[in-house]
Parts: sequence; structure tokens; C-alpha cells
Amino acid sequence: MISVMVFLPAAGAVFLLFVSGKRTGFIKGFSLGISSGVFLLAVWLFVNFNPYYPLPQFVERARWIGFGLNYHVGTDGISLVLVALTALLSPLALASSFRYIKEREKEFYIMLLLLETGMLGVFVAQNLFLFYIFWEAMLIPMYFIIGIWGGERKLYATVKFVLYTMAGSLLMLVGIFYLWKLSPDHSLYFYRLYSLEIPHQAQILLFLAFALAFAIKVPLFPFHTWLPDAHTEAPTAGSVLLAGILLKMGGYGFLRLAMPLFPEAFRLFLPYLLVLSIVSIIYGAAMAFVQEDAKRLIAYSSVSHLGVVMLGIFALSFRAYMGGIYQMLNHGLSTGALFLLIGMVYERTHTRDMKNLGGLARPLPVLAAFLMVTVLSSVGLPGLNGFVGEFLVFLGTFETNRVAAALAALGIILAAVYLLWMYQRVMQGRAREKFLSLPDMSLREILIMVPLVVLFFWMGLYPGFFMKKFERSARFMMEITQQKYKIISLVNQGGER
Amino acid sequence: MSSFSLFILAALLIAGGIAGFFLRKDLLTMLLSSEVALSGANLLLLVFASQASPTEAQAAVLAILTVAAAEVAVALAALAVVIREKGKATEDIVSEMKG
Amino acid sequence: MGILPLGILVFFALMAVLLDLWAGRWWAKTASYAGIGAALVGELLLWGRRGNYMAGLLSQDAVGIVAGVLILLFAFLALLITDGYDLKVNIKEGEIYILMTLSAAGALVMVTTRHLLVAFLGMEILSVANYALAGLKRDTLSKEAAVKYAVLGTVASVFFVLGMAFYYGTGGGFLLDTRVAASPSPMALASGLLLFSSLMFKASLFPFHFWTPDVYQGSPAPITAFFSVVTKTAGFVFLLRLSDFVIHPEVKWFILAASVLSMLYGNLVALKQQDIKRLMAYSSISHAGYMAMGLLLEKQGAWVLLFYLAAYGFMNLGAFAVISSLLEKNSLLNYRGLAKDYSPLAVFLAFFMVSLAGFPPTAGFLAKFFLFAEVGRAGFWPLVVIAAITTLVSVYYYLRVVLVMYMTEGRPTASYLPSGILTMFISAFFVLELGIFPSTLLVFLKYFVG
Amino acid sequence: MSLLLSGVLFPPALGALILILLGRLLSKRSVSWLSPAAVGISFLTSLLSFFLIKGKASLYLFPWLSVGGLQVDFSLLWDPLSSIMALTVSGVSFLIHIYSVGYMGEDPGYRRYFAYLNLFTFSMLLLVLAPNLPMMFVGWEGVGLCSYLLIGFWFEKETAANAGKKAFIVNRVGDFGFLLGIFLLFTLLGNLNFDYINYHANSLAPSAATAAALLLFLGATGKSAQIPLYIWLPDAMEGPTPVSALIHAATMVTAGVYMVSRLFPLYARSGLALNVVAWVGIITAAFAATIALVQNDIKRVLAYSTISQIGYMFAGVGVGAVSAGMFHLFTHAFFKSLLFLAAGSVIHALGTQDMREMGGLRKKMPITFWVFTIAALAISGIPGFAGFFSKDQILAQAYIRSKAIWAIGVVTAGLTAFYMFRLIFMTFFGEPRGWKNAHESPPVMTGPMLVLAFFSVVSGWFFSSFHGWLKPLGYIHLEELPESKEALLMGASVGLALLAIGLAWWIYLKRGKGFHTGFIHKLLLNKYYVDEIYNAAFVIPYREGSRLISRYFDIGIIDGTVEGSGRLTLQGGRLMSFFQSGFLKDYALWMAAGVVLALFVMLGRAL
Repeated sequence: MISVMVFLPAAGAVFLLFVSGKRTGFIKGFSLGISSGVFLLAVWLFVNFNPYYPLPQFVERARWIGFGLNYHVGTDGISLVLVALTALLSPLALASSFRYIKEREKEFYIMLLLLETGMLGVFVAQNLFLFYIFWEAMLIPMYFIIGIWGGERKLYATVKFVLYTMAGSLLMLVGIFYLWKLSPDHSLYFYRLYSLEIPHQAQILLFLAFALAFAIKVPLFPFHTWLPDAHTEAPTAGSVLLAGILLKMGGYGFLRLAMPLFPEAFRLFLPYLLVLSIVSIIYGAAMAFVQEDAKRLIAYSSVSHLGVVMLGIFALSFRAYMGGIYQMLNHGLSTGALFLLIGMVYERTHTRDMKNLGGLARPLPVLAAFLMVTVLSSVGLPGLNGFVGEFLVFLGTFETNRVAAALAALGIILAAVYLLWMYQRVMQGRAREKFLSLPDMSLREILIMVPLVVLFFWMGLYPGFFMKKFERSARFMMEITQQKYKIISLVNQGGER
Repeated sequence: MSSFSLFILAALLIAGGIAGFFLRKDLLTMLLSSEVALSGANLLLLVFASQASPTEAQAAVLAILTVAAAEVAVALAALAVVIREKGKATEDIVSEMKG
Repeated sequence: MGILPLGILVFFALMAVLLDLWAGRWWAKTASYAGIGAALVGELLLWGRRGNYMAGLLSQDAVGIVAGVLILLFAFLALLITDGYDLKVNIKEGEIYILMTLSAAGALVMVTTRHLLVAFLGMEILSVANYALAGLKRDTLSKEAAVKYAVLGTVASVFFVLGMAFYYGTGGGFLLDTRVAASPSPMALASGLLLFSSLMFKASLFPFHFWTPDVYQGSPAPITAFFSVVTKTAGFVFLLRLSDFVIHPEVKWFILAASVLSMLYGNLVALKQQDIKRLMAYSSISHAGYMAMGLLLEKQGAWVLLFYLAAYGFMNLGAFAVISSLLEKNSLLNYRGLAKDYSPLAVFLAFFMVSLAGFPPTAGFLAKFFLFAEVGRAGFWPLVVIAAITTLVSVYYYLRVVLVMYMTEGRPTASYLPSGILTMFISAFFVLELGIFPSTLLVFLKYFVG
Repeated sequence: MSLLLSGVLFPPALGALILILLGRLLSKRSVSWLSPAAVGISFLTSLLSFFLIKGKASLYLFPWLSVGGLQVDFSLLWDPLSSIMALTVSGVSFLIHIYSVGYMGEDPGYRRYFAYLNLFTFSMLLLVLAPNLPMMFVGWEGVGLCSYLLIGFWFEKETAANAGKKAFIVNRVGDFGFLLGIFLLFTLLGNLNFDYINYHANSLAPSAATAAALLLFLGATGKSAQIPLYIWLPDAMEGPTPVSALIHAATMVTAGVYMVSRLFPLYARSGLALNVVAWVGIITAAFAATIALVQNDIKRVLAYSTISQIGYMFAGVGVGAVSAGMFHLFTHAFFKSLLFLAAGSVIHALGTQDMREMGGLRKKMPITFWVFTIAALAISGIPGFAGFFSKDQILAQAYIRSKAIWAIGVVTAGLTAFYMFRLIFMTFFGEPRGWKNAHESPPVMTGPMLVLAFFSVVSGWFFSSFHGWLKPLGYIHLEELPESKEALLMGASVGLALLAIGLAWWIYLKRGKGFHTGFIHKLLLNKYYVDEIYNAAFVIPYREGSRLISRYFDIGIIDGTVEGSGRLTLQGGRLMSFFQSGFLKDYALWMAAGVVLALFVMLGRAL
């Protein structure tokens, strides 16, 4: 089932290769259909997932290349919610492009579908080899999406994005080789690797290699500078998926790989990581505040928000850990929504420079309302999703490190500063004459936003529904990280030969 | 001749070939110099062979000389084309591609 | 039996010469196809056999057979690229096919022997044919390429003969064997160094790579493709044999240095290239650098190296099939906007570039994966790190080609050559096949070679 | 029985939801009915609950946050404290909804306005009925949001948008403290229910209790506009006047007082925290009152007056008299919202907020004038009116604890009377200045005002039953003061108030003009330059610092390093291509050099 879900978009993309590029209507409908199908499958997984079992479920395995390089997918609770997020955001991003993308449409939808396969694959991969394959393969569609359909400095941005990301992941690859060598039966299965005894010195180097790859992806300060460029230049769908999903892979990588695989090294670097997270929170917020380009602002806000996620994951407190994971989902939804909305503004005004915007709430009241809700979700207003994550992260961090929590919580002030400032500059004030006759949101656009807004409330008011799904898995992962016990006995149940 | 003096001769041939290659600008001379060095190498082979089983090495030298001749022939043909086009064949003539 | 493919190939090559004289180039071409095809079949018939023939002058083993199959397959694909291209750029001589066949025969000799003299003969057959091939295009660059290739090739030959002489001086024979390996004498060292240098020339390794960019740029595109895959395969397979009977452990450092420098040099200089064939030349140097790492790996090296050669061959051939379709308008400027006007070509070239850069799920990724992993496993971790970092550099220029095609505007001209397209499909198939189901090749490699 | 509580809380939420989702489909008329009705139901249910529910009740709805030991439920708590608050909130809110029907009648954003207003009522009730800190924080932030939305209601005005934003951000600063307080309490106690915290407050170390209490109090200073975070409230007057009446006078801004009262045992555990509360309150009261003396904008006078009065409430709670503080909250809700509504009535009629352009309105707007006067008398602490009783209780209790607080309080009472009557005299007496035709407001506006006027008088008469009602909470008590002493204190403050009224009369009616010169006047008019100081200390350094960092550090150094390494690589490639000179001889030379070098190195190593 998982395999079907993962490869369905890729199959769709291959099919689209043979469809005439002129039949754009069919192409759009078809790709949206595929993507929605994936969403339904993800819902099926979500519903049928057994929350009381912490190890991967729906496991599918196949001998592939051998030497431990096998096909192995499955999903535990943490992967599950991230898969669900991916499966939700993909069709929305896709639908948001129907009018935004005006040229080479076929290629665009092919790339989006390929990207979806890559993203899903990263989250369901259960061995390092497969993980790395999806991790890398995903770069190429993104490279095209930014490079072909991006803004003015698209070439610069897309090259920077790919090179920067690869800079980290290639060193991680070297680390994978090392693990492959170390693993007694060449298995790269995650849960087998967790039980490896890795020499201390090697742990440090390996952790650095993995952490660099993930820190770039997150991105943690000071590895963040690719993000504003990539976010700003990417087309809406690209920004949405970049912010919504791709950045999550960094956090996911940390909690799934870097931390549990090299717990001693992680413990060693923990203070630095905490500092980096906090600096990311505050620095990202400060930088966001002075941006003129709305998308750049949101990009820096991602730096800040992901800092919260990472703080939660690093804090080594279960509540913060849960909050961190939850915050990943929140950030995916709310920043995704922000990009969608700014994209809609851009489609109408053809500018993202906030100096030239303003007063749009008069011609676009519905858009303004959606933007307001999204901004509020992003600043962490209680009752909406963002609060739950931030609250848990800060609360949990406070238990283990009060200073860190206090500093990080400054982020809630700063987030309000830059986001409301953005809202004001886009929506409030007096609108320019030429903007007064802009059309408000179309039904399609509203339908794109509604699921997100519903989720803002749902996740904000009844987080238990979602948290229950990954609570056991999260506890399990965290205990592995804390080396509460060796997991050899468990491995044999879900192990890979 | 003693094998030692043959060694010296071979070394001289090789050194001469190398010197010729690097000191002359004319491609034809450079090519010939490299052939001189090659014959030096051949000689060396024969000298070594004289200590063990000469026939194998002698056969080898014959073969080497043959293919070397073929090689030179093709190289000369290429040079001839260049000379026909440019009027001469010095080393700097064929330096259009670089970087 | 063992010399069957070689015999077929030589026979058909000679037939082609005669046919070209008497019946015209079409017959020569057909004979070449037939020769390579038949030799390929012959080679496949040998699958799994091993033995010595002709008093040990030729010896067949798994590495040789795999390499032979690859060489013949590559040569066949190179012929396909040439077919159609030649007339478009006004190359009317049937020799182009004959020479390629002959060159392939030389390469085949190189991979089926452990005898230095025979290897030298094979190498010279290959080289002589190559010099001629390089000069076939009717412009000055092509002539310059031929001259540079020939003159430098002669120097490399001198190295080989000299090395051979020293080898003979150390061990008293031409056959590669362990007797010499143990010898600690300076002469053994010198012989090893010289033999390696000479073959590194064929394999385009730093600092013997200098011919590569100029010859690649000047030669006709399909011929460049041929050089980059057939010559390289032959060179590396013989290097592999040399390092199997490694003359002296010290030579390893030489290989290591050459490998690192090739990776660095090839990748860095490729960054500024504006001519796609030159770019591919530097790419070829850098890939040679990666492959050279495989030479450090004792027995384990063979299978990863052969896998790498296979992957590299297919993706390079595919890329050159596209490059050939642009009919020698090789400046990257002519690739601007290719994706709009010649979408299929752009798709293929982009695909091969992605594979060359080493992205999954292509053969380029797995080739690098296996190679780097094995090198790491052997303990050369710093080397792997350098390889990884230079790979990052390479991503820039490979993707730059994609960028030029997809993300800039222009009016390129190209032509769809049917057999070229066929080559693209075949290469793409193998690149994907080796990238997704590498077991097909790996099982064999591991079983027979590794 | 406790199900009634959902009837208290949810009707306004439902109203807001309907208005937001279907607002466009509804006619203006149905909005005018729907929105006040929703709050009306809520009020009626509160009333019903007030009489039906004896003591405590709680309604469990669903678990909200439940993660590894943290258990926060979405449930509602009805006890003496929350019942009083709920009644006040829903009652005042209901009246103001009705008033708004008239006041906002012409505004194109009519539906949006009522949606926000309903949402506010819901959030405020949530805050009030919350049984634990996180739930209270939900309401706390919810009212902050509505405040933001309503201040910036006329978003096309740059000042309104700025004021809304300022309110939200300043409140966030407070929330920062509030959240840290929550975290600290959770770390200390492992439970965030008020009952639990209050019950276990005494087990806390005093220093821990102080820290937690003060952090929470930082939140309160934000929400309730106390020093140092009061600066947003005057600007908040950019919002529609009924909003100022409801949110920025009667209900939301008193949430801080409510919170402190709720967690009184925690504050009591730490004497220091309680003292801080009292002193911050009384200093704010005096400080704001001085600024109110000279303001010319009618709503700003009232805004500073609100800050000042909330200061009293904090002072009251701070000296330990929770019931007195809460009682002042209760009475203040009526007369202050009445003041705002009456001022709104004037503004509605004249279209200006500047008192220098008013004058002589007494004849044209008699109802407005009279209700305003009643409210002014109430706030000035004139015996018989509501404010007198509540303020008197606070001052009396303060006198017991600290004479200094009492003294400041009395002086502030005088100042209050002065600026209130300055306002009245400038607005309703004298000659018209600049306006042509004014008219009394329609009944839909005067009606609620009259109701409030009634309560502004009578609500003060029931302190002892109020006190008695709160008693069951367990931490409510008042110090007894000798009868004679009490009368003396009362006399002092009343006397001072009357004197101040007289002074105002003399200056603004008799003499006809105020004092407009001098350093102090300028200082007060500019509100002690606090905004400017905050700007210079926080806003500008943050903004300009960020700009500098963005330009020179982020783009310059960090991104510069990234790009530099890229450029360095490219440059390296260019440099290395020097080897490829194009000359055959060079090529051969490098080849030979390579071999020779390698030979030497290896011979050197091998031999």
C-alpha cells in the first residue's frame, strides 16, 4: 500500500510524458487526481495505523540490490503524520498552480508529481540507502521547478539550492558508507543501525556529517542563506512544498537518524545545537522583520519557526519532542498557507514588494481574512495549531533548560512583530488605485485554503487526535536517542535481513 | 659491445630524443625525436633480453618497430594535412584549443 | 574459442576495408556493424569461460569478458551515433566505421591479454586508429586534435616501451605475474611507474590527461564519444590488470595522487568551460579520477570499476548522442532554449547529465555509491571525502548544462538523427536499468569477478 | 446544571461563526438581531446559572493537551469569581452590542464588526470560565486578538492599523512573561489547574512563587495596561468607540486583575509579588491620572482614566483585598463603559474627538449629558454613586497595609475628579466651539446608556453581599478598620474630590481656559515621552540593528561566505586551466614532469 502511494505520482508523471503538452486541462485534472488519490491512500494509512505500536507499520520489503541495499518501506507514527502532511499539501500546491503556471505546464506537473514521490519516499524509507536515494532524487524536480518557473533570480536561487543541499548530503553519504561498512550484515535498516556500537571518535565525525546535511535542510543558522533565495524565487507551489515538506526533512533526519544513531556525539554537541536553534529563532525573526519582499519575509520566518522545531527535538524532554514534531506539521500547514496566499496576492498584483502593496483588504476581503487566520496560526495564537506546538516545545524545554526556553520564547514576541507588520503592509492602509478592482478569491482558491484553515482549528483545538498517532513512536525514538535500552530484541520483529 | 656500453647508448638515445622533443619547435622534428627515444627504449629492451631469453625480446622489438612505424605514418599524415593548410607545422600552429 | 570475437572483429574490419574500396561506404558501414555485432555475440558466448590462448599471449577471464562485452557494446552504440551524423557534417569517408572497428579490436586485445607486448600492440592498434579518427572532421580543430593526439600518443608509447623494457629487465618476461610484484628494485618501480603512466594517458588521468580536452573538442562528436568510452574502458581494464599484479606497493601512491588530482583538476576546470565537448572532456578526466580510486582496491576493485565503466559508458554515450545531434555547434550558447525547440533532446541530455552528476535513481549514482563505498571500506576515507566534495563541484557544471537548456531562451538548431535517437533510448534504458536494477550486472560481476 | 455553562460560553461563538462564514448572505437587519441576541442568550444563561448553581460547578468538554503527564482539559469552571465576571462581561457586552447597532449603523464593515464583537465576547467568557492557566491563556490571547482586530477595524487608516499592531505586540511582551510563568508553575507543580495551584501554593518555595507570580503579572501588565506595558491602550482609542467601551474599559483590560485574583494564594505566598502588584497598580493609577489631566482627545482622557482605575484595582488586590479590587472592577465596568458610550454618542454627533471643538452640548444632548455626569460622579467617588463604594474600600484597605499607597490613592482620586469634570465642562458647558448642529443619539444608543447609568449608581450599594458571594473562594478577607477612622479617610478623599471638581469648574468655566504653558504641562501632554523612550530603547535599535545585521552580516558575511566559497571554486578552476595552455610541448613537459617527480618521490621513499 505504501509503495503504491509512493510510486503512484511517479507513475503518473511517466504517463504524462506521453500526453500531448497541449491538453493542459487533462494534464491538470489528471495530476490533481493522482495527487488526491495519494491523499486518500494517506488517509487510509492514517486511519488504519495502530497508534499503540511504536515500530514501523505497513512494512513492505523486497530484496533489491543485495548487500543490505534493499527496498524497505514502512511508517511509524512520526513518518505517518509527515506522510499525511505531504499527501495533503501536494494536491493543494498542485491546484494552486493551475493559473499561476502559464508555460510548459506539462513539465511542471510532471516535476511536481516526481517531487511528491521523492518527498513521500524520504519519510517512508526504512533503510538508509533508500532514504538517501529519495533524499537526493527529490532535488532534481525542485531544481527544475525553481529554475524554470521561478522569479527573476531563479537561476541563481536554484543552483544555490541544489549545491547547498548537496554539500551537506554528500558528506552524509560518506557517513552512510561508513555505517554500511560497520553494519555486521551490511544492513542499513534504521533499527538495526540503532543498535550498532559506533566508536566514539567515529560517532563525532559521523554526527557532524549527518547533522550538517540536516542542518542545511532545516535550515539552522548559519546554514540558512539558501532558503530566502530559493523560497523567494520559487513559484508558489515550489515555495509551499519547499517550506511545507522539504524543510521538515531536516528535522526528520535529526530525530530519525542523526540523534538516535550517534547518541553520544549528539550529547556532546547538544549545547551547540541548542544555541543554534535559539539563534535561529531570534535571528530568523529579526531578519524577517526587515525584509521588503513578502516571500523573503516568510522564508526567514521559516528559519525562526524551524528553530522552534529543532529546539523541541533537541531539548530531550518528551513534551518538547512531541511539540517539535507537532510544530513541524504546524509549520508545514501555516507556512504553506502563507505562501499560497502570498502567491495569490502576487498573481493579482504582480509584485511581492511590500512597499508597493497595501490596503488589499478592501478589494480582497476574503483573502485578507484567510491571511489573517494564517498569520495568527503562524504567530501561535492559542486555539490554533501553532500554539500547541510552541507551547509544548517551550514547556518541555523549560523543564530541561530554563534559560534556553526563556530566550526561545522571545520568538513569540518577535513573530508577532514581523507577521503583523507584513499583514499590515499587505492588507492594511489605503490601497492603490489600480488595486481597487482586483478580483477576490475564486472558488478554487477558497477550496485550496479551506482544508488548511480547518486543520488550523482542528489541530489547535483537538491536538490529541493527531498526537495520539505518533506519541508512542515519538517516545520510542526518544528513548533510543537517550539510550534507555538497546533495541536488539525489538529489531528482530521488524528487522531486515 | 658490452651490455654496459649498450646501456649508455640506449640512455643517450632516450636523452637525445627527449632533448630533441623539447628543444625543437618543428613538429616533424619533435615526432622524429620521440621515435629516437622509442628506439632507445627498444635498445634497452634488447639489452635486458640479452641476459635472459633473447628471442622473445627480439620478436617484441620487431613488433614494436612495426607498430611504431604505423603510428608515425598516421602522425605524419596528420602533419601533412596541417602543413598543406598552414604552410608549416610548428608547435605553435596547433595551439588553437586551450583552456 | 577464446579468440573468436577478436577474430571475427578483425575479419570484418578487413572485409570492411575491401568493401569500402569496391562497394562503397554503405557496405563498409554494414560490415562494421556486422563485425561488432557478431563479435559481441561471440563474446557473449564466452560468458563465464576462462583460459589462455595462443601460448599465453591472450588470456580470457571474467574481467576480460565483461570488458569485452562493454567495449563492443559501446563501439556498436558509437557506430549508431556516427551513422547519419557523418553525412550531415560532410564526412563521406567510409573509413570512419572501419577505423572504429579497428580501434575496438585494439581495445579488445588490450582487455584480453596479460602479456605486455600484446597489450602494447593492442594499444597501438587502438591509438593509430584513434589518431586518424580524430582528424576526420573537415576543419582545423580536427586536424589539430589529430596532431596533438598523435604526438602525445607517441610520447605515451615511449613510456610504455620503456616501462616494458624495465619490466623485462626485472623479471625477464612480458607476462604480468607475481614474480615481479615482489621485487623491490628501483627498476621494478620505474617500470611500474612508466607502464601506469602510459595507460593513464589512455585513461585521461592527471597529469597525462592533457590531450583529452583538445582532442575531445576537435574530434567529431561521435568519435569523441567513442574515445571517452572505448578507449577509457580498455585503458582502465588494463590498468586494473597492472594493479592486480601491482609492480610495487609504492605505485599505489602514484595512483592515489593521480586520482585526487584528476578529480580536482577535472571538476574545477570544467566549471568554466563554454564548449560542451570540452566540458565533457573535463568530466571524463574527473570520472577517470573517481575510477582510479578503484585501482587501489586489490581484488574488490574489479567489480566496482567495471560497474562504473558500464554506467559511465552508457551515460556518456547517451550524452554524446545528443551532442552529436547538434552537429558540432558545441558552444553552450547553442544549447540555450533547447528544451523548447527540441524537447526530446533536452530531456535526454538532462537525464544523462543528472546521471553523470550522480543523482539517484540513475546508474551514475549507484556507480559512485558502490565505488565510493568500497574505497571507504578499504579505509581510504579522506579520499572518499575528497571524491564527495568534488562530486559537489561537478553537480554545478552538469546542472549548468540543464540550466542552459531549460532555463534560458535561445534559438538552437539541431537535427533528429534516427540512429542517434535509438542510441539515446538504448543508453537511457541501460542507465535506468543499472540505476534501478543493478543486480542484473552486479550478480554476474560479484560472482565471476569479485 | 453545569451544562448551562455551555450556554454561557458558546452562543457568542456561534454568532461569530455564522457571521464570519455566512455574513455576506445575511441582511443587515438580521445581523442587528443575531449578534446582540447571541450575547443576550449568553447573559440570560449566566443570570440563570448565577441563581441556579450553588457554589462551584464545572463542565468537562474534551481533553485539549494531553502529552506525557501534561493534562490540560477544555473545561469550564463556574465559581463565585467567574460567575461575577461572566455576568459583568455578558451584561455589559450585551448592552454595548445594542448600542453598536446604532453607532455602527452606517459603517460598511457592519458584519465584520459584529463578528469580531461576538468573537470577543466568546473569548472573554472563555478567559473567565477557564479552569486552568493554558485555557485562560487561550481566552487571554483570544481577547487580545479581537482587540487587535477591532482597534484596527478601520484598517485603511494607518494610525488604526499601527495601533492595533502595537496593542498586539505589547500584549505579546506580556504574554511572554505569562507563558514563562505557566512553564515555571508546571515545572514546579506538574499541574496547571487553578484549584491545584491555589491549593498547593503554600508548598512552593517563596522565591519560586515570587518568580512565577511576577512572570504572570508581566502578562497582566500587558493585558491590563499597567506600567510598563500600558502604552498600547491610549493608541487603542483608534478603534470604534463601543469597542473602547467594551474591550478597553469594561472587560478585557481588567482580565489581569481577574487573573491575579484567581491566583491570589500564589501571590499571597510571595509577599514580594503582592507588594509589586500593589505598587505597580497605585503608581500606574497616579501616573495615568496625571497624563489624563491635560489630554484634549475625549477618548484619550478616558483611556488614561481606565489605566488609572485598573491601577486602583491592582492596588486593591495587591494590598490583599481581593473582593475590593474585584468590586471596583465590577462597578468600573458600568461607569467606565458608560463614559465611553456617552463619549461615543458625542463623537457620533459631532464627528470629532477633540474637546477643544466641543462645548455647550448640554442642551442639544441632554440624555448624554446626564448619563455622562452620573458616570463622572461615580468615577470621582462622590458618595452615593457606585465608584465611591468600591474606591473607598480599596483606599481603606490600602490604608491598613501601607499609608503611602493610600496617600497616592487619595491624591489620584482628586486628580480623577479633576480631569473628569474638566472633560464635562469642556464638552457640555460653555459656548459651542466649531460645531454647527448636534443632536441627541437614537434610542438604540441612549437605551443602553440609561441602563448603564442605573447600574453606575446602584451597583455600588451591594459591597457586603458581593464580598459575601466571593467568600467561599477561601482567600477573601478584609481587614477591619475602626468606624471613625474609616469616616475620616472617606471624608478626606471625598473632600479632595469635591475640591478638584471645584477647581475644574473654576479653571474651565469660570476662567474659561486651561493652563497651557510650562514644562510640566508639556511633559504631561506628551505623556512623559514614554512612547518616544520605548521607541528609542527598543523599536529603533531592533529595527535598525536588524537592518544592519541583514545587510552586513546575513548578506555580507554569512551569505558572502557561501557565495565566496562558490566563487573561490570557480576561480580555482580558472587558475588551474592555466595548465591547459594549448601547446603540445607544455603538455608533454607536464607528463614527463609528472613521471619524473613521481619517480623521485618513490625512489626516495623506497630506498
